[in-house]
Amino acid sequence: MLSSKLSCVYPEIWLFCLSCLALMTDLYLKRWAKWTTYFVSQAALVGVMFFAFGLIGKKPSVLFYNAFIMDDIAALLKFMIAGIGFFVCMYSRKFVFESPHYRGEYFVLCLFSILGMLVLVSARSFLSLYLGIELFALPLYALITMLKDDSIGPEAAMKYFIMGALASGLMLYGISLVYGITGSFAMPEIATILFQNPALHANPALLFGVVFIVAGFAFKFGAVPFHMWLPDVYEGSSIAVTLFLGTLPKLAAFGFAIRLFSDTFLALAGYWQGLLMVMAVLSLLIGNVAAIAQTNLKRMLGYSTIAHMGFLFLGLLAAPQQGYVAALNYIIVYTLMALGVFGILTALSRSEYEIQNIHDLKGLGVRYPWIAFLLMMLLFSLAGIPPFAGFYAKLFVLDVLMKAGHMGLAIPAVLLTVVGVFYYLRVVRVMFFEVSDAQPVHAYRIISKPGVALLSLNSLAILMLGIFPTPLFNVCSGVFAWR
Amino acid sequence: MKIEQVVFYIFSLLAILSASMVIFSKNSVKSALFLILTFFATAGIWMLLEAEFLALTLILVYVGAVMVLFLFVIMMLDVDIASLREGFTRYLPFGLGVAALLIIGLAYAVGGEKFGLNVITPLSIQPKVASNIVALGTVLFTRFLYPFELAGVLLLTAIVAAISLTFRSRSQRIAFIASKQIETRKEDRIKLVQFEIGKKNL
Amino acid sequence: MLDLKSLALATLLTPLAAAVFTGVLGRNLSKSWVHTLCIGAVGVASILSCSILTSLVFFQTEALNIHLYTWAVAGDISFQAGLLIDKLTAAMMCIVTFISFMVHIYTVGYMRDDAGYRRFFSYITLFTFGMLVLVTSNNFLQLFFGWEMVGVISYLLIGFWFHKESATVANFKAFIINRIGDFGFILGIAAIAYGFGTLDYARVFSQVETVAVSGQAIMLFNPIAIPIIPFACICLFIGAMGKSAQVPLHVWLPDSMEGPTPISALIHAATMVTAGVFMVARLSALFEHSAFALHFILLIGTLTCLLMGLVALVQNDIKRIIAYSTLSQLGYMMIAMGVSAYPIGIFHLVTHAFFKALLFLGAGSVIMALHHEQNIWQMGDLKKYMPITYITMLIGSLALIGFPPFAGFYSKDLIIEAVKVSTMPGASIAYYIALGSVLITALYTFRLFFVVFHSKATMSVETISHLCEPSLNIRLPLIVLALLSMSAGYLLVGPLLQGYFNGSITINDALHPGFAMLQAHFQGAFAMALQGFWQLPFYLSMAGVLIAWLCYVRYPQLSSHIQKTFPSLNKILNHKFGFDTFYEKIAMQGMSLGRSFWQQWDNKLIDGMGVNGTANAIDHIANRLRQFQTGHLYHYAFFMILGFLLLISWMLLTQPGVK
Amino acid sequence: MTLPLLSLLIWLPIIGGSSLLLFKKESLAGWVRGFALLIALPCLGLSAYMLHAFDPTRWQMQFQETHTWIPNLNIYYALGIDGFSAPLIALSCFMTLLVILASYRSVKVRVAEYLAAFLIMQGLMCGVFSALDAVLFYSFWEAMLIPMFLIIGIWGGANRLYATMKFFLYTFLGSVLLLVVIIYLQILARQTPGIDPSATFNILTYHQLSLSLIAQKWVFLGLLIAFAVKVPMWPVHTWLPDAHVEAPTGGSVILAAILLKMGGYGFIRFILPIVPNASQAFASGMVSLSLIAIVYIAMIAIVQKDMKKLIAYSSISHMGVVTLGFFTVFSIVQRSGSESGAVMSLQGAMVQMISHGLVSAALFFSIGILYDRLHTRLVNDYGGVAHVMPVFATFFMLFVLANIGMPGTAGFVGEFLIIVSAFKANIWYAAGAATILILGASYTLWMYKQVIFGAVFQPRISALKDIQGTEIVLLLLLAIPILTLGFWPAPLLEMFKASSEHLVGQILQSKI
Amino acid sequence: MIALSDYLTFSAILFGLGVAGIFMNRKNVITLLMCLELILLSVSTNFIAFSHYLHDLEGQLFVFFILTVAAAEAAIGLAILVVLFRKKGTINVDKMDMLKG
Repeated sequence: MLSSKLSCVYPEIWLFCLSCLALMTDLYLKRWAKWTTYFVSQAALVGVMFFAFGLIGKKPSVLFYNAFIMDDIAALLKFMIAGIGFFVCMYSRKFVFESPHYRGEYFVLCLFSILGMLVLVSARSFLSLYLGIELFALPLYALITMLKDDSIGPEAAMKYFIMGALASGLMLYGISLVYGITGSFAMPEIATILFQNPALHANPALLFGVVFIVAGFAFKFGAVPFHMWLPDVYEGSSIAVTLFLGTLPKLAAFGFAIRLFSDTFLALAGYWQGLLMVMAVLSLLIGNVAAIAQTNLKRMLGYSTIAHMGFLFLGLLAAPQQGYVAALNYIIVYTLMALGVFGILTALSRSEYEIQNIHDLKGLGVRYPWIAFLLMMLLFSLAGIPPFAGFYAKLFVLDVLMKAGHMGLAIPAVLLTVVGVFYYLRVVRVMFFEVSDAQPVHAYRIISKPGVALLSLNSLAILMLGIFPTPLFNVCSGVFAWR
Repeated sequence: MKIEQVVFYIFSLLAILSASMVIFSKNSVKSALFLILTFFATAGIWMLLEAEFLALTLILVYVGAVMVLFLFVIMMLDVDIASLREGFTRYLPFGLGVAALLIIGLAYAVGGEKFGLNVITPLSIQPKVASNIVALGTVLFTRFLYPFELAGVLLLTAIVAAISLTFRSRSQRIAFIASKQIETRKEDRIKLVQFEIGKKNL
Repeated sequence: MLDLKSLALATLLTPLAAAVFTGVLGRNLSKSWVHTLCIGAVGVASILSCSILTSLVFFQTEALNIHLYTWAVAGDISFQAGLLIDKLTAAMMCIVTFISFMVHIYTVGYMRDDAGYRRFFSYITLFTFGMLVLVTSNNFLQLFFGWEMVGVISYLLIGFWFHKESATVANFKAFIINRIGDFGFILGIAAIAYGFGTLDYARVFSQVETVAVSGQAIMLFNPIAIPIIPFACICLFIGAMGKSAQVPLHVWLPDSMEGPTPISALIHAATMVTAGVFMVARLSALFEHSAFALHFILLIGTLTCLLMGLVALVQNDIKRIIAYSTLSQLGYMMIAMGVSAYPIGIFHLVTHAFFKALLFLGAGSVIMALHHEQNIWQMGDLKKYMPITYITMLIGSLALIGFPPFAGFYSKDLIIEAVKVSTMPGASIAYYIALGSVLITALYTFRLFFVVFHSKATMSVETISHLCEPSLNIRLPLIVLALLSMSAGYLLVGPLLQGYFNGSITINDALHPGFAMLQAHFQGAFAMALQGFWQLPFYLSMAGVLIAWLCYVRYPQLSSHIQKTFPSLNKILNHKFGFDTFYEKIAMQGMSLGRSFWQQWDNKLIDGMGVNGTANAIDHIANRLRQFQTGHLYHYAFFMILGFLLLISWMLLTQPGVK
Repeated sequence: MTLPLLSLLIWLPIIGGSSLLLFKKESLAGWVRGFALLIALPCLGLSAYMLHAFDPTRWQMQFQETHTWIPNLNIYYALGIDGFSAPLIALSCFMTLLVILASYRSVKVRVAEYLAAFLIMQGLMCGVFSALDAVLFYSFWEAMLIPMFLIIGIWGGANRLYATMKFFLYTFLGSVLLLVVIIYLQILARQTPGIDPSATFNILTYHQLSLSLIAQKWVFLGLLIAFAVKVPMWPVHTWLPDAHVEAPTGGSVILAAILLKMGGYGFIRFILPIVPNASQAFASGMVSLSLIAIVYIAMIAIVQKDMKKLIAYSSISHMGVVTLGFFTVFSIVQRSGSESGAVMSLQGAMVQMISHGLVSAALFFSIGILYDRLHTRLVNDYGGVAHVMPVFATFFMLFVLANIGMPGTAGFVGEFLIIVSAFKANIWYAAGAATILILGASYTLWMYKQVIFGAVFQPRISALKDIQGTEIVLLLLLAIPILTLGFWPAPLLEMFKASSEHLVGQILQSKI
Repeated sequence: MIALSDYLTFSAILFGLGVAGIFMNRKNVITLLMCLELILLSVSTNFIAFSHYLHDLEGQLFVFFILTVAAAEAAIGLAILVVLFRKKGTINVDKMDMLKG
């Protein structure tokens, strides 16, 4: 029995062991260090995918005295995180290797961060949740500083660090208050106590606690008003790190959300739904509008992320069960889109000249029509235009939202989507319509054939998920079926 | 007024005052020292709460290690303190107002109405079955095994991260390599060129 | 003998086939092929028309009313294309095809050297087809088809010399003014469809009593409603005003003289412009039920008759004078319609077709001889050089002024008589105006005639040296038409007054006894001509001729003296009563209104403030939002805490349960 | 197993068009054109077969196809056409073929992408006209913006960046509310007893929903914005002139011929049958907007200097007649008490859509032919073209006449029917609509006069070559249906009859 | 007897000071790091107080981990600070505004 229960932790154990191995190989295999570290890392992620895939559809099992749970949502998210992580490493490999500031710890830190995400998504108590968050955040602080020679990287890292620490401080304060009221920081116990004692709900300390925790959670998603770090960090990081930052943490944060709202505070739905509502509307508004004024591509995508997180919140707040399904579908699709977009940008960038500004894509449509075409599909998908997956993800969210009677939220949401379309179109415009004339456009990296194939796979997946959205949706609803 | 209360008020007042000094002091070294004082005072309060192990850890680990690290960095970086002296006066009232609002809000939430003595009291005499350290240790290595392992990984991560950030490889360092100095030959340093007369060599 | 349907179809399709054939393949055919083909086709059509007329008149064939095919079925109305061949139609077909035939022949000479020779033939043959469609229609829709078709061809022909700016302006103007008429016409058709549920003549006429009695009305403004029949009649007549160039929609006709002269003769004198008259006669059953509409027609007709005659007095362009004369004569026809003497109106239409075509063709001959000089003051004393033209023009002019027993005499005299005996209120005024117009007609006709043919020659010697009679194919139509101008009235007045149009034109004798009275008083064509010499119109016209002789032959300085004596009158006449200015002003106003719609409303308000304004506002907000992102950590933290406080207060506000 | 005709019409061009993208070498352009024709021709054949096999006496949806698509939300891949949509599909296929033909001369760069965009768009257009599922409809509806956006943006004129963004955002803004309405109606359908719970996203299900007046009004406004922008109605028309002016010829043609018709189609497929009471309540307002469009826009057209802009404004004006036809039905029935007038009005509006599709396309092609030669669209840069391009001038004359509603051309039929039926509602409606006779003639003939007539002053005009080869075929292909429809519109009207009668029946039934 | 609320209020004030320190300090990044320590200290105090009054040892356990994490955070924070100083030559908060907008 133990072995079968232990198998639930295989992904984490495997990942940790191989990260240590990667650390070692980097240290001792001088000449082959780069490649071995890379392959060990990829092996680690493939292993996690393998183990996590095997765990999908199993009965949920709880380990380590309520500190760890492996259920379908955790397994799926782990599978996705590892899979996306795999692609992230592939996309960024060349860029990272060519960087003069490359250090062997790069992949190791990535793996540690992913380990933190895995811990986070299967946290069963606030303690493991907190440790997971810190484990996934700390390497990121370091990664942002890496691969850069300028002072922007450390600045971004410092901002992220201070803000992140502040956010986790807030969250900890909230956890302490919740602990004080319920006497526990194990999620199921808190949930039970809250369900059994409705009188507790009126306690202002509990309310403060919930708001503090939600603030910490919102920070991870970058929802307004806890969003200010996000554009800066996207811009300040090296493009490879932005690729990492723009994709994986969203999935992990979604696990956080499910643990928080579904597993712990379901009884307080009335509280946090209101909070999410405010944050969702503000995120949509500020994310979409502020993105318009950007000239820096990464920064613009940062703001667009904020807007997307607003849309995700609409799904989360709509209704406990179907809302989560729609939100999960949304976050998976979003992550795939972001992976594609940042992946293409990473693949095109060279260490001496990164793609930074929208302007840098000028004439891409002429020089790399296929890549530009893929990027265009992704951007249209991000904008929520059928037949791409982004639209159907939005459709599901809107459907749930309106079924829950939030017509007043749906209308501003779609109207702000129109605002959002503007800046995505602007990129398409630059790529295809603004013919590059005398102005020298920097030399893009020539993407290798397998690279193109991967990117195509990624982008066409978005198209296919749009034309056939049902399978993914079924997976998402299957994950929540047992609840 | 019982002695406990006197101790509590003294320590808490000390902690709050020194914490304010941490913020308002314009000299980083002083700030660090005030922070140490805050730690000491808080450790006292923790003692009152019968968390002896943690109080000691706070002093040993924090004051002994972390704060030393802080001071070390401050000294090492050789920051131009004068330039940092200018105050933060313009928006001070506004900022203070918001901070006060936050504190008042929190104080309201955790105030006497919900957490006063009439609501909740500690056991006056704790049965000292085991010491605080034993109790903590027992739980830590059984029920909290998983977090404990995670904490280990976390520290490893922190080490790896911190080193990889601050570590400068040899090529980046400015240092003598004696063996190379010795091994060097004059051909490596001086190149002899034949000038041809009557031609423009430049 | 072929049956009527086949004959009618053959009449229609022969010109169409020829026109399409020459139009499509014209460039590959030689000139002689083209004109042989077209003249042949129109000649055949002309003969067929005559045979239709013959079969109707002499063989007493039943009038034909058939459907050819269903154009469309919409709602409960079925729109069909069909043929209605009765005596009215047959008469019109004969006139159209015959005049067209003459003009075709004339064209061979007149357009000999024109680059657009083939195109011209294709157009006028197609025009013949269009006119035939118009007259043979058995429903309103097809009438409108023909109506618009001849309009388009008229447009194309006015602008035939499209390299001339004036020609393209003129045809544009003609089209637009006609469209104003069509605006009324189509509303009239809509009213008919509304009131009768069909557009078929026969079915409309059979229901007309019922509808008139039913009191169905069209609500204009809430209390004001107009019964359907008057409304429809007025609207349809507005269409007729456009096509028949009645005041105030007449302004296009003088300008249309920019087209080649043959088409001025064919389209803008003999056939197309009389379509309005034809329509009123065709729909007499309808108009008879609306005294109001008839009054309106009488009023418009009278105004046109008088005003346009006056304007003709001061024109200097030979074609324009004739054009204004046409306007005035159209006014006469409308007067006849207004007093319910439809057959007389049609009679004048027929005679007018002959002599006016003659006058135009004669004028064309003069113009050609003078190398496209149209100013009458640049002519003079042409009788010496162009005797045949001179004589035919004289015959035409005499016919025009109603000199007995020329064709114009019979028709015009009958019109004046009809107005005289009309019992309609206001008819007496119309009568006097019609009489006065006789004088004016004679005056301007002979002014033209004397100046061109009798006054001192003012041309250059070189021009004079080239002056000669035109070729045979120009002379031939002139002679034929001159003969007809002399004899047509005499020949036709008898059958006309003996009930030729019974069955195709409806007159309510009880209400409008005028025509019946004329019929009763008719004693034969010869007697009528003799009586003509003893009647007021004859003296008036003679007075006109005399004045013209005095002013332009005997004392040439007299006219300028008169002009100086009455400067304001002269000014008004020279400004053609200001109609053109009026339309120009409206056009200018419309343009500036359109410009302000475009620039002020569309560009500034909707686009500028609405669309781009929103975009700019969002952009502005975006830039303001950017400023919040200062890049300073303390601001970030501050906003974070502020946001936290906001969330807390939001919770406290929305969750009242929390204490 | 019957032939999935509609699916073929949708997917054949989409897949074919996408595969064109594989041949991007400029040297392959000839092959690519041939291949594109090879795709477009069977599509036209299929649509002709569809028209042939279509039973115009039935109002029910025909050639229905239903497959599960997103079962969780009851979204189906449901296709079907009735009398309204069948001719529009045929028109789409026809126009795409013409655009491909026209590209032989006018497009020289990125040929494969150009043709691919149009072929893909053809499939999407057929999808819009045949979708019975609201989400499917919306997907096609929105997806079509993408190729159009690229067409204007890549092959467009100097100011294309502004125009294409404006086009996209304008229409996108309109249609997002459509999405909200679709979802709202779907939720309502779920709550309504007696409605097939598996067809809640079906448009035909929406037709059966009963709604309170206030709900109807909101739904109406939501839908109105979507469709009014597309039509476009005053005052949300300002995107059209810009888009038309900047688009390449093919883009303008598709824009005018098909895209605008989608707005009109939306009115009859969504607004009228779903919210008849609200439509009735707003009918006079809609009629006013239509009349404003007819008069106001026509007056703007009069002062245009740019041919394309002029025709663009003319399109708006003519589409005003269409919306007038849609919204007079209520007062026609009220006034005359019979439904036949309303049926005529709807038939007229539909015919006007088809005929305007043909005529405006023909005009844009003609302007494109001029533009290909002189690279200017300004009226003043031309003059006397008839001297050097007589064949072209003849065709252009025909199209101009069709545009001003000359009897015997397609342009007349719709306007005539609508004026006649509007008369039954209110004399002023008819009078307002009839002003298009005067104003339309003014601007169109003015343009013709300036461009075609006059003397030749510029040497570059005397150097013009007359149309030949594909251009003649192209214009001939347009002239034939325009004339045929003018002289014999009965079959087309027959096509709309049953559906119009059914629609009138639907909208007269109160849904409250 | 000292009420639980007294402890909590004490830690709330400490927390408020820590937070205020972050957004009021405009000069020195090191002070920010110290403020973070203050916040964590206050949270720890909260946990210990609750733990004491709830007779539940787990609160103290949590503090144990907080202290661990705080040490790790401090290490990384200071490392970033060092890098920042190397690249930028200053640790002035005001100067950290390259990224904005």
